[in-house]
Amino acid sequence: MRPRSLSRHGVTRLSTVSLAALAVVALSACGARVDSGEAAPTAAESCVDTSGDTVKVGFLNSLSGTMAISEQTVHDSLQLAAEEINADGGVLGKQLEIVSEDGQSEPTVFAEKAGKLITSDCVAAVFGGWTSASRKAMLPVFEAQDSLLFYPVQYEGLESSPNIFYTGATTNQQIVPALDYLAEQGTESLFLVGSDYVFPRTANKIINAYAEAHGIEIVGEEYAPLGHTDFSTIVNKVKSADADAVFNTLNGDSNVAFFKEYNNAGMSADEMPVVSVSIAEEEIGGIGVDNIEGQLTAWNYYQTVESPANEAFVEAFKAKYGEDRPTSDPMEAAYTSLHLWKAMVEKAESFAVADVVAAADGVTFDAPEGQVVVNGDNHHIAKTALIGTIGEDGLIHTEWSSGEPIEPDPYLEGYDWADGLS
Amino acid sequence: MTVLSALARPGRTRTLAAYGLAAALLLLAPTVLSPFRLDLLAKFLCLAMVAVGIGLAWGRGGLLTLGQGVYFGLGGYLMAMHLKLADAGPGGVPDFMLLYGTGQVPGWWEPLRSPIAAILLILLVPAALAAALGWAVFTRRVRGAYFAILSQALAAAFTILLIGQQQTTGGTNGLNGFRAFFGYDLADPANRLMLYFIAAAVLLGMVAVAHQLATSRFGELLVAVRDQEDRGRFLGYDPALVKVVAYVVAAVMAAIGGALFVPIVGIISPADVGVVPSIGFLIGVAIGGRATLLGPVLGSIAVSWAQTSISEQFPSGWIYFQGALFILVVAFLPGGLASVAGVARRRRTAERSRA
Amino acid sequence: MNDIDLTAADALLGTDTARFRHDYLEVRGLRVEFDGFVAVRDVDLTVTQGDLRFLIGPNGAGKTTLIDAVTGLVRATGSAAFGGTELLGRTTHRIARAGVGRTFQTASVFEELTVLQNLDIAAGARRRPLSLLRRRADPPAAVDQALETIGLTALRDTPAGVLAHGQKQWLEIGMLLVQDAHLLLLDEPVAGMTQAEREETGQLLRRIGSQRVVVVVEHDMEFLRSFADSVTVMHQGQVLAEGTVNEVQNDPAVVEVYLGADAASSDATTTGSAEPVATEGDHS
Amino acid sequence: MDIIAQLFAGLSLGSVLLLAALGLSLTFGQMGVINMAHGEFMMAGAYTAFVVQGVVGDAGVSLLLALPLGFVVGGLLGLLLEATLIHRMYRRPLDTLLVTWGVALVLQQVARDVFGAPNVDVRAPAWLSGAVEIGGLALPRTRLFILALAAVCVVALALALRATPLGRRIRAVVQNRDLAEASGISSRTTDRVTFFIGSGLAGIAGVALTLLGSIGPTLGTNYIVDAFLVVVAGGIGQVKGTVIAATALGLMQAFFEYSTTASVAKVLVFVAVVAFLQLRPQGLVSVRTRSLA
Repeated sequence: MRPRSLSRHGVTRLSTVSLAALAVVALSACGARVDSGEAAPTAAESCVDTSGDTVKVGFLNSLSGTMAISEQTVHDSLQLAAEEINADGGVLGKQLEIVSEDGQSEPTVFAEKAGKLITSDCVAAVFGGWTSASRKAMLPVFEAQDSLLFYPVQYEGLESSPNIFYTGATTNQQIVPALDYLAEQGTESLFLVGSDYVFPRTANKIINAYAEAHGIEIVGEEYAPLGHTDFSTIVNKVKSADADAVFNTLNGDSNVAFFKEYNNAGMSADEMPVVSVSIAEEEIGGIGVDNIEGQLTAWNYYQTVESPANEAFVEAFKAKYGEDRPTSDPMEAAYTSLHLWKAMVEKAESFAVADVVAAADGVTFDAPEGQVVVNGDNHHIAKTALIGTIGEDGLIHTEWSSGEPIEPDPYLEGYDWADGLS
Repeated sequence: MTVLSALARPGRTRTLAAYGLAAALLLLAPTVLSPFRLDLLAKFLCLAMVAVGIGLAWGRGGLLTLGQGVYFGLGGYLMAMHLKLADAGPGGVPDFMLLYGTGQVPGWWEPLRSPIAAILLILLVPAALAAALGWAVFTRRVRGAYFAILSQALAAAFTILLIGQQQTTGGTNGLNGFRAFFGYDLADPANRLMLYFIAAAVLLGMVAVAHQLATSRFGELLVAVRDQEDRGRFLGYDPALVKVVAYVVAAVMAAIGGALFVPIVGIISPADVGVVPSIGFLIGVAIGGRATLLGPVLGSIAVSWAQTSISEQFPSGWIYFQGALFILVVAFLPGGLASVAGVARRRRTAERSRA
Repeated sequence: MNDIDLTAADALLGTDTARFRHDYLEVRGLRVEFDGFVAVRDVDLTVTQGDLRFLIGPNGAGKTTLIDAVTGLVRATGSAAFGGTELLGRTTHRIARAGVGRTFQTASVFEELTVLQNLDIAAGARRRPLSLLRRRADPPAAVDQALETIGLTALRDTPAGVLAHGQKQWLEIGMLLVQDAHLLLLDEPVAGMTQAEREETGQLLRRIGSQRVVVVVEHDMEFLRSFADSVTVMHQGQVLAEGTVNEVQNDPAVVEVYLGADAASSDATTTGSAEPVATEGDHS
Repeated sequence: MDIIAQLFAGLSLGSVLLLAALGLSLTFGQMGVINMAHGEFMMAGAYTAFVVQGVVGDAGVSLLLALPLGFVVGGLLGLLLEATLIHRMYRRPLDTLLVTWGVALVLQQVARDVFGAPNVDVRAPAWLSGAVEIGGLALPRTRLFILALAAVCVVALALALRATPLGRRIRAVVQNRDLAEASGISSRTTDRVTFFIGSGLAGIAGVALTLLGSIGPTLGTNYIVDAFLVVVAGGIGQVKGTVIAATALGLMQAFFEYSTTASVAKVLVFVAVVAFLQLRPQGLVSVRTRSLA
């Protein structure tokens, strides 16, 4: 070839040709349109292989990035549950084979890895997710592929996907009982502090509606960007608002800065208690017991819960991961989720998603938090609400209990004051 | 064309061959990859589009932009907003607004109902922002590290804004759960294949545009202004204008990448557009060879692939790997892997001419 | 070593009789201040076409600052007009488009681009934006003439960065020629050159000076004696004396403040451009 | 009353930013680019405080010990970075930015692997708990301590730069590397000492931050963008610029946050810095040079 022919327009010409070729291919590859009435081919048939001695399940937690702090603990308790189940003969006689993926604390990665677990690894179910964003990102993937996700963290409600089981609390099992408790204690005014994202904003919307109906005054509502580290202004506002209590939906590192500032500004649990819904046992060490002792939390499980199931769980966990490792609500919910899936599969006598979902209603498990029951309509589970006080031992001690499991109500349909919230 | 000037550009034949090879590989990829892997490749192609723009702005123009996530995000969010509105149907309200918002579509969303307006806005909004910001900083001769830090702060501010406007932007959740792409069902494998081909064609088109810009007089001017800004000024050029053009082109390429990322990946969230992903865009460019034509594309795809496969094996391994890549490649191989090939080639040529 | 080609220079410069003696640089009351320190004060200077003007003075006299002010690099008050156009207050690239070109103490060329590309860019500031998006077909005639003039035709496809020191300075002068600058401000153009190169450069400058307005900042007294038509001496930011080489050399004030230090400053020139690139007024 | 409280909050935030940015501006001036690993040097300082407290036990003694030790740890990390990577790259400032980003990533992961992903706690000494009441205004003692610490660091740094021969050499390099080199000043020793001091200051900042916030692998990233903005707005080469910029940014954030929200305040501060750079592209205090680079 002479250099000339390659010289001036060679690249341009070739690129035109290749672009045209690709454009033709792209158009010829067109599939169904949503508005044409053609039926889109349904999602690929499930590739889950149940012919052998094992069945694959996926664990999808953030093992790197900012959420690794929390999600690693969930991952650990899932591993524990899998080991127990395998030691106990597996599920329907098949040993669990764990495929573990890292969500990297990014919703996009969660969506991608969920797709990988379902379509490449062909897992029978996936366990994991923490942030609302990660769950929202995975939801369409599970619905499109008609697969199952077990999500183990308390969240903001307003959701009930046929392909997700929610084993953490929805709002009427955590936030509403916490408000009931505060109202019982004679709280007349509240200050709301939260991180600037979905859960706190939705929670505070609910709290505002509740407060209005119950004559509680909301004297302030402040949001800090995720990762915010300077709380002097917000604490100044809290202090001068002089509320009866503070409702705290801050997330992660911000809690440390908030409580240090709160204490240093001379405020205490006696003066203005803080009710937190995102601080569990494993975060207390990082905040410093001195800074948070006596403050309140709302969950459905504490390491100090007294039950034979919990004693066994805590003992097994410490034996596997070390004496210094506490157990917490999300860890318990994750542990429970794997056992619940096993119970559903065994009730259905099938690993197929449709069979498992059909069998889910009424499945129970004697969980560390007490017996839990799956609600087949909304895929949540009935849980007992517990208000706890943080003790000087760094653990949380139950102060108040709803007494019996609360039926899940993710859309708060059973509460008059919540009309028009969603 | 004289023999002499042909010799001056020995890269031409190779460029052409590489381009043809890349096109052929992209065309054949669907025959060997599973649908899941093909979707991943399509996603990598979208990220590579950002890299093409960075190659031009940074490699050629010396503009170290640590905020390309902003333009990627603008393109992505505008596309996502359109898809959300289209899914909701005429006059409909996107699902997340019903859950978290007022249940009303805000006025500034409305123009995006029209597919044509959406495409225009995807191109124009990032271009306008880049032009305004570029003009403001470059005419004041803000450059080097100052520009890098400002662009990074822009990315930080952009994510804070996105997260804070949950009712209208989806907050940290971002926007996802799209059913259709301009009427085509996103669940249909044939349509996903179509999206892949669109991404491949757009990327090849961008590479051709970048090639034309880099080899044109503008490309020479860009290098000139990068190395000796004042000399350019004393020759009567306005360096700010030259830089703004490069910055705008890079921004538009990033925006197109973002816009295609949305239907392919099915989600866009603040975590895809902030400070960290913005710097992440640079690593592939640095590894492939920032000043070369195909280097940024290949580097970007390779890094994306490495991220996916390494993190599948060792979660924390990826962070060490990424950190090590930044350190080793940038410190010891500033020309990227392309410069290794270049050195080897020069050595071969030298041997041949000696023989 | 390639040589300067004066015939090509003539072709490039042309003999624009219409302009003859009409172009001149006129500086009036120029003053430059850095944070309270006055680097240049009350400078008046008139340079006409055909008068190859040398600007001398000890380090810190304000010579380079004066050029910086005229080319818009530093802010100044007063007036500096070229061909009837006021330059002060304009941006640098607009001053350049008004026909003002300059060189720097250290040769400032685009090192990654070839010699040809350097000259092509210099020739192109007035190109229409769209034409920039095309690849260069054949370089303009002026570029070929400039290549001949500065003796770099054979090296036209060599990256400028690998040129010898003297060649870079020639390339810079060539760029001013294709830029079609009518006022050339040259900052130490022969620093670091061999004796033979200086001689050739001097001849070229003399040829350019006959068709353009040229101001040369130079320390080398021998070079100055050989080629200067007239000399302006600066000292502490002010014009100390002005006239022919002889007049200036015999000016008692100059002898006192400047030529007394002649020995020291010609030492400096032999080591290249030793004048630091720092602020003249930086006493911090 | 509220205004005074906010004034204090702003000054206090300013002092935190100043501690984070002081060393950064020194290394920025010296190498011409921002060290992205500076935040991780702060993290190293914070973990130093954690380790020291684990060994010593008493919160007061360990804090006072951790300050100099944090300085040394941060400084040594900086020295190592300079000696292995930065010194090859003084002519490629923008590349340095990317290399130090890589270093930051690695250091974060190292911290995660060594100390675990969860945050750790450093107890504040009893004499720093609670607040000082002045006319109905409660000033947290930790905040007062950090204000004082920042002031001490600034004065010490300014004195060292002004009064010692080494300090004068550092200033020369920071203000104009080329000129300093031409005058034979820039020896490897000067570079190393500059980097040691700048990174050491990050270590001190890290120790101080244990009094305010979380101590975890990502501690540095929470502060680094703000610290960058301070340095960019303050300009290179003089402590004065950094002090003024840090105070101004702290006050702006506090007052914007009080009248709007924390998120909006952050965005407004960014807009203010961009607008400010329109007026002074080289920052608040810049040493004018005739250099063309």
